[in-house]
Amino acid sequence: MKRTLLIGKETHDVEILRRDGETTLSWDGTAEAVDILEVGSGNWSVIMGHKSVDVRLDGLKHSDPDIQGFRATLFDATYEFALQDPRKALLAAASGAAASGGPLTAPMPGKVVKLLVNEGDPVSEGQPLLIMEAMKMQNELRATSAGRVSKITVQEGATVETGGTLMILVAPEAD
Amino acid sequence: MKRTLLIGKETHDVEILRRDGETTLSWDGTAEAVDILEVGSGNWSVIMGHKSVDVRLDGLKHSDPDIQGFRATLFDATYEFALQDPRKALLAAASGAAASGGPLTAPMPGKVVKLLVNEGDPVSEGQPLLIMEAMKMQNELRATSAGRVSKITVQEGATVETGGTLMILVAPEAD
Amino acid sequence: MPVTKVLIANRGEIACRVIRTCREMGIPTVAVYSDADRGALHVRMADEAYCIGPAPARESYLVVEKILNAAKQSGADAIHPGYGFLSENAEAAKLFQENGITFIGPRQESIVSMGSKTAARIVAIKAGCPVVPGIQETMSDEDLLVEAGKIGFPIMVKAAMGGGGKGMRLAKNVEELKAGLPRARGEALSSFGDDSVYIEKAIVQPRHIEIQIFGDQHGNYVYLWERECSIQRRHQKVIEEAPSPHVTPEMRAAMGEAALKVARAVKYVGAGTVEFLADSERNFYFLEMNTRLQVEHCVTEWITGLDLVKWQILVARGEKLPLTQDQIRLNGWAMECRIYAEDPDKNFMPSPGRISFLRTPAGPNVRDDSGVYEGCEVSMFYDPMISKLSTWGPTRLEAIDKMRSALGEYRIGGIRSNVAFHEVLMEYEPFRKGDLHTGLLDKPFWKKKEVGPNLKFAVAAAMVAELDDEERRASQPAGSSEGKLGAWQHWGKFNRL
Amino acid sequence: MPVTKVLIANRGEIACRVIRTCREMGIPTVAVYSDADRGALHVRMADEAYCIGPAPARESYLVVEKILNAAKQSGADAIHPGYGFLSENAEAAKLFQENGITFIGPRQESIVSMGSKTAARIVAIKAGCPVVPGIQETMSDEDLLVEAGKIGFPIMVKAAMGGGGKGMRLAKNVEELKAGLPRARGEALSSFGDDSVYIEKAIVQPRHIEIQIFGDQHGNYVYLWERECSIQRRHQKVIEEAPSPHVTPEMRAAMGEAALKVARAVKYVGAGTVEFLADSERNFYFLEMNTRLQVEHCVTEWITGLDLVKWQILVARGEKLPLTQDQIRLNGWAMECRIYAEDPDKNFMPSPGRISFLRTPAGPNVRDDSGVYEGCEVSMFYDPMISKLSTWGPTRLEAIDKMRSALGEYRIGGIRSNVAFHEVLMEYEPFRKGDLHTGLLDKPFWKKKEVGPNLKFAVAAAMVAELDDEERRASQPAGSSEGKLGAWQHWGKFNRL
Repeated sequence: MKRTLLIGKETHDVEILRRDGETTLSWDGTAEAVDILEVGSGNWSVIMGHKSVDVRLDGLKHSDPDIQGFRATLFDATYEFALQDPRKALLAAASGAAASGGPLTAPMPGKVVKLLVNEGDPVSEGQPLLIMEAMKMQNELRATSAGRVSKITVQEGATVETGGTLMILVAPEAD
Repeated sequence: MKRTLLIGKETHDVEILRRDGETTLSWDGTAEAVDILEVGSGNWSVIMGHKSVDVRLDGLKHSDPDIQGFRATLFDATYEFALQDPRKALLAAASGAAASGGPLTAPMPGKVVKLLVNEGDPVSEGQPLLIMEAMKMQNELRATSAGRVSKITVQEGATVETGGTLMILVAPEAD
Repeated sequence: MPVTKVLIANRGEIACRVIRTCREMGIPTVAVYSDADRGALHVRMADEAYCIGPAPARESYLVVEKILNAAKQSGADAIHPGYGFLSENAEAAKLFQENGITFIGPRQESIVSMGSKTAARIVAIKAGCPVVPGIQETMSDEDLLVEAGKIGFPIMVKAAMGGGGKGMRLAKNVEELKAGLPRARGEALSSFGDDSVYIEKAIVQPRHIEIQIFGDQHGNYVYLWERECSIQRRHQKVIEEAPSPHVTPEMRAAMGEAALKVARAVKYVGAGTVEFLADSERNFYFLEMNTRLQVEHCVTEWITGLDLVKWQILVARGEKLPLTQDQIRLNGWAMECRIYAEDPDKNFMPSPGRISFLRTPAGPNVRDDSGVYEGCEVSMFYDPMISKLSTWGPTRLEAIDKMRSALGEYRIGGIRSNVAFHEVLMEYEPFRKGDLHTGLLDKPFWKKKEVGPNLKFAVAAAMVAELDDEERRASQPAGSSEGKLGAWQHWGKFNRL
Repeated sequence: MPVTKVLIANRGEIACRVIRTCREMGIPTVAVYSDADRGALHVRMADEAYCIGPAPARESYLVVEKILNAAKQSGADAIHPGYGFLSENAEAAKLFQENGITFIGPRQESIVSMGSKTAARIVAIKAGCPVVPGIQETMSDEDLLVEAGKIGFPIMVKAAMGGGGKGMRLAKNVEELKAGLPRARGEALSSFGDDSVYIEKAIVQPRHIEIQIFGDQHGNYVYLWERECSIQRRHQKVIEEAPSPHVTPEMRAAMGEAALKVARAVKYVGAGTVEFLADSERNFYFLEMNTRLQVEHCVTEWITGLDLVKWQILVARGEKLPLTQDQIRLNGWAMECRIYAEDPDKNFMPSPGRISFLRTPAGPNVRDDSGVYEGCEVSMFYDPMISKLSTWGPTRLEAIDKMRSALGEYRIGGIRSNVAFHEVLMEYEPFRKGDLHTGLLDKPFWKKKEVGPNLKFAVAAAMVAELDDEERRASQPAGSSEGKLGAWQHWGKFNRL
């Protein structure tokens, strides 16, 4: 099975082969035998070259449904990465780059306490857009890039679920 | 749902009713509302009359397949009991009492270190029958009632699995 | 006053903490719970449980009459308020006492004196305890802006009825003060039901150091040394330790005596904390007094070997303090990390949800005080703190290394947590050196580790998980959900198609 | 001698225990494992792992060459033997040292002197330490019967190379001695590879009290007070505590000095335990010396605040003992319960199998040292001890009440354990009073609680579980295994039909 590993801004070609009870991991073409055991749902004991690492895997939703995200908790660190089927990546590339801008969605369930922008407002990167309250804390949601508020879909006081659309942003060049 | 509760030498008639989101437990005819929540596979939070008890349930194999055994771990104690469908109990009773005596089976996987009786020997209650070794400890298996050794099905040095037959005992009156 | 059955008017880890001590003392416990908390750990642990209404705290945990009714119905003769909720509500304390129920906390007069942070400043000044320059009362936004000009910036805005950093804002200039006031008032209102705020001069790079005190009904007082809680984020304590690396024996004695002056001034009974700001010259200023058990009491328990909840119960029963000042030990060093359901990679956004997997650290000198369990829901209605991990060592660095190792053992699935953030902090040189101040975390030092020597191992596991998944699906008829589904149920939401 | 990478030549909880201290000290660890232990906790926790052969210990953990090869291959420059296995194998210690690998344990000469229990008696006598009357050497069954007659019954049979109660038998008369000798030899052979036994006069209602000692390479010695381990079953320690309720300050000093006499006589380096039997008049007799870390070292760690594994590593590195005798603290009281996979209702028969559910106690002053995890297999090949639960309190009764409460929180599914047995013990009046002796458990006091006030709650849960099960089956087509199967998988073996 081949996958493209996406981590931060890096990508790697990874491949896993299981044959006659032996498992081999190939990393950018370099193959290594791996002794891997699922020691509980989502928990893995991985031994490679006698190095032993205990891995807790949790799935992460990726904005692209063809990409599977993972959070891996190890003793020394927590890593987040994603795996993409290289065939599907080719298809996605062929269909053109994704449109910039997009919806601002609620990262958690909570209440919209205050809207800090109006429809039509231009916004700069990092500008606070609205304040949500959850778990007794008020949290500012900020713009991740410069653009313009095309539509606001919630009112102050509204309760929203995780992933609920709060407003639609468009990239500056879309104006 | 009706069941006969078997605990030690006692039996009780118990019934559980679930209707309109309300659950009622009836114990020998006395009914009481019960608020019960599964807080994890096999783990239950039970509130009755505002008393709160956290119950860990593990299933136990009963020699009669129509009886479901349970071990319940609570904060204050551990209970073992069994539930029997009263209809099946009637059927069982109609088919006559079980034969006395029976096989002596291995209570754990291990090695037969020494046989202490021979085929044909009469045995008294509590008499050691053989020594098994498991987990670095030697354990004596004893007769649970008086009888006679009808057949020995293992040899010294043999490795046996849990439930494996070691010897057949017959009740004295069967002689 | 008898304490033969205790109702805990709280939830989460502190309710579980109190239940444990009651159990050991042979005292039955009564839990109260909102509709959202039927399956909460404190309900499972208590001997009795009473539902007190809907999920919002304002309709359940904060409703004094409902708590009182549960106490009466259950026959509880004492109420432990924990921290937050009703713990510093003098009206509640009064009502309980009037109904013959012991409030395991200070006298209502002490709560009133210290409950208003502005009134508390006046008490401290009169008692001869140094305070931070600032105003003595609450006022309108307009008046605050005028007063701020007189005191001089930077200015700290604080909720008059507050605590725990809620409703607190630093303003470096007039503009920030104007912008911060409504938000501080908003948080104050939603957290404490009162939007009064006051202002103080902000100390530059202050250290937050507090003294744990105890008083009994016979006029005896002791202080159980200090805790340093300078590691804060958004004015919320994140890491606490005892003792403080900043405090010398002389400073410790001076702070302890200053704290007892305040305690004596309000005839304090029970567990209380006198909070100070200290500067780099080891000057210290009274900040406020918390008239309750603190979240971070664990580190004091580690270094003294005492059970502070047990002491609270003994004192509430009318017993004398078990030890005198010269019998209190100070032994080694303790660290506490607050484990929050929040995402350090997304500006510490709260992360409520179901805890699909949970393994907590164990072994020598590790203590986990948790309010959750594998399979439970972390509700958006309450505080995101799910647990407190504390460690002990003979020296500060040994306690830190123990903590680093214990954090490495922590595994939480289903929600995000700040465990990895704490791990990085334990390796952060200014922290290890003990050069602490409340702004230490303002400087961005936290960055997700993107690549590292063990990444390959994690990817290998993920690849095999994907391969298993693919083979399973290939071997089954379309639409079937048999096979290893059970073991994979928490993966459900990541199905591709 | 450098200790920069440690191979742990053991498994289970003690391997995990050693790994934790190494981690905190920043020392990488190497695990070894048999085929049966690929998924064991120590393999998951270590930084490196080497397979050393088939499941039987004789073909893996006891094979010195395989351990040595793993050490060489991994570049480990030190080996920690834990307890059991190679920990008291002088040949192994010698071989490691000859290969330039530090053995974290005493010099091989000390192991040899103390390894033969008969030789150890002679050393103790020469050093001026009181011993139990008995023979000085091993002999044939016939000769032992003759000697037994001279010493007088009751007689204790012991494995010459033994420890941990394996191969030990009490004989009240000649018949019992004749019957017990072959069984003792059998156990001795299978546990230690040597069937030599010796005999001693059995002390009536003796108390087992032992002194933890430490020596360094510079001739310094300290004793870390005593532990009482009188609560035994089949000569296996079940509960240990520190200090001992039987020991007065004078007796403590006398025992400590007697223990150091033995330690000095063999120029002891590292952690060791000198075991004594004490009678009701507080006479004490040397029993044997264990030249390794003991299972029950945790209770000593609780009352002294020291990390004995860390001390072992410091001493192995050639450092001096970090403290002198007058700097060693004795603080409060600690209890330890050994949690075994065994069935108290079936004569404590071992209960290997898969741990389908596991929740361990937490909170203040509770320590769980585990070698297992939820989902792991408890193998029939090794010792049935799966964990050690220890608690601390300012007084003995507080430590006991803490333990009772912690045991109540323990939940183990899939296998049987002795947790409920310990719970009953914590409420057993002779135990609570401290009237201990090694025969306390011979008198049957343990009985399964068949009915109790909370039985109804358990039955309610079981009824709803059955009802859910029935409704699920009724709503599904025959042969289908969909639905809640995953959640119910551990119920599979209890299906009726």
